[in-house]
Amino acid sequence: MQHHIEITSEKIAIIRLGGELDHHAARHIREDISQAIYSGYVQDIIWNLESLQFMDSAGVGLILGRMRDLQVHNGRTLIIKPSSTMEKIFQFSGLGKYIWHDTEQEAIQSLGGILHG
Amino acid sequence: MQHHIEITSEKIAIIRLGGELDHHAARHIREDISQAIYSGYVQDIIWNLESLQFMDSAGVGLILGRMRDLQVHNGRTLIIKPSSTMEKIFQFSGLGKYIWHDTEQEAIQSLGGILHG
Amino acid sequence: MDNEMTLSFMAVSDNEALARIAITSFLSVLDPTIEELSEIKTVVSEAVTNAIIHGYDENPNGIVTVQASRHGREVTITILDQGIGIENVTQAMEPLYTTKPLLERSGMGFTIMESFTDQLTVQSELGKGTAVTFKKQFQPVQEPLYVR
Amino acid sequence: MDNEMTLSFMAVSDNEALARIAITSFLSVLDPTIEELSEIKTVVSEAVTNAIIHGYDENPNGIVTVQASRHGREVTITILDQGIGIENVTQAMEPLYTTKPLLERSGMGFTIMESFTDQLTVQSELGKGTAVTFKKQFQPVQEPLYVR
Ligand SMILES: Nc1ncnc2c1ncn2[C@@H]1O[C@H](COP(=O)(O)OP(=O)(O)O)[C@@H](O)[C@H]1O
Ligand SMILES: Nc1ncnc2c1ncn2[C@@H]1O[C@H](COP(=O)(O)OP(=O)(O)O)[C@@H](O)[C@H]1O
Repeated sequence: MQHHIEITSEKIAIIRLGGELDHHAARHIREDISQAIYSGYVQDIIWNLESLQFMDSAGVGLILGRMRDLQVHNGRTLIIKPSSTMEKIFQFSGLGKYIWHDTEQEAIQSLGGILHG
Repeated sequence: MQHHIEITSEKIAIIRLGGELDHHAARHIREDISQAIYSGYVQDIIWNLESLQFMDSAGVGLILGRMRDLQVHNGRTLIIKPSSTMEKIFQFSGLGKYIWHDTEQEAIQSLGGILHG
Repeated sequence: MDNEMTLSFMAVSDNEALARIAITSFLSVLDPTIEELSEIKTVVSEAVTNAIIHGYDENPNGIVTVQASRHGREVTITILDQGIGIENVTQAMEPLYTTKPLLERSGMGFTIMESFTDQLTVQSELGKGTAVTFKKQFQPVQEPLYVR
Repeated sequence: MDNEMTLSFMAVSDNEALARIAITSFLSVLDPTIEELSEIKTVVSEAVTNAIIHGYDENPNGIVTVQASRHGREVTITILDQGIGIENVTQAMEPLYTTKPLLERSGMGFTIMESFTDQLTVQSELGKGTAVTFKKQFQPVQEPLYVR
């Protein structure tokens, strides 16, 4: 699977996931993302799932785990563009309230960040 | 798999194959193609394999079978744009000499047809 | 039975994708909706992952088996392991219950499997292994002309 | 053994695609070239088709089995049936030899299997069935710095 992390000057990490996010893949990307958070450059996270082909409960574990990482500095989490199956999975898991039906830029704005471009 | 048959005014059938051509698929398209030949509207065949993702020896059987159908009126066969694996399969099977490294239009021209467009 | 397949593989996490892809191909003749397909892939992925990480604790010598059969538009899939088994199935099936929080398991596997299938059965015996079976009826491709 | 899978299915021609797709997924960790992958898919397709149409005469109750194992970059694949078997394997392997010309078989299956693999073994017994085993060494993804 592919992941791409972009960090704005307001310490918002935009994590774009692509491919298939299962237990196998989650294990491989967890470290990368945690490191960015612990390095102190990240305050909030926007998960952009637009290019994600598949996700099972490993995705829930990955996002919950990073919410825990963010807790130390009260960081916020937004999930944008999940497929309808992914949305159901998030609903079951109590993550439904973090889903925003918005573009990346609107999500950045709602976190108080500044638009790029 | 997909197939699309276009017949020019010079009775050249251009057969464009897409998807995966195995024994399962060959069985399904054989009838359609044979019918066009026996209806008398087809003299020569150009097999355009550009969009074919996969082919095994069922493709050899399909093309040899239609060459037999064409024999009654000395019809000719050209094969264009096979992948390199397909090209090897045709070479093994003695069909290498029917492969033309040409566009559809050049193949039509070489059979004495008139260019469209 | 219209079609039947059995796929077995070593308990390595690469094979989670193999299981999903085999099921996708097995179901393709039904022309499922994107939603139906992604739900069933999720279910298979949950059960296969559980067999690998819970059943065998990722010991690659463990063998996971996926059996699928299709009768018309009804599909039955069983995922089997001969791993450690589950002591208390009722508890295991509770939302958020997990014995591997350190692996960042969410405890949502069984909840997802139940929600995305028509029927789910879990048979397990400590030290013997676990079998998870589910059934799913796929919707007809064309809507009937008159519905009532 | 780094990975191992066994896939069994009914002798219906839809399953030719299933066998190819499972092998493709099984090999994906090797990052094969397009050429290597399409050749191995062709070989699997030939052997599976033969099991279905020659071994079982398309009787769907026949079961075809595909076994694959990987050790480093060496892959061994066996395709098995418990069908009619082959009386004379040497003759069957001759180019253009086919017992089903009416199905438009070209008789090129075994020639393709031999050409696209490093090693091919055919074991068959009349009335018992046929096992076709082949080995293939996949090329390293990166060329070694010093070759000599
Ligand atoms: N195949 C299995 N073998 C042994 N234990 C299992 C198996 N499947 C599930 N379990 C047990 O059931 C619990 C709940 O499973 P599940 O709801 O899928 O959540 P998760 O996989 O996130 O832990 C697991 O934590 C594990 O203790
Ligand atoms: N699994 C099998 N069971 C029984 N006979 C087989 C099997 N595989 C091959 N054969 C025999 O060997 C012949 C040659 O096979 P092959 O070279 O693949 O050509 P083709 O499939 O086009 O006939 C077949 O026509 C058949 O008689």
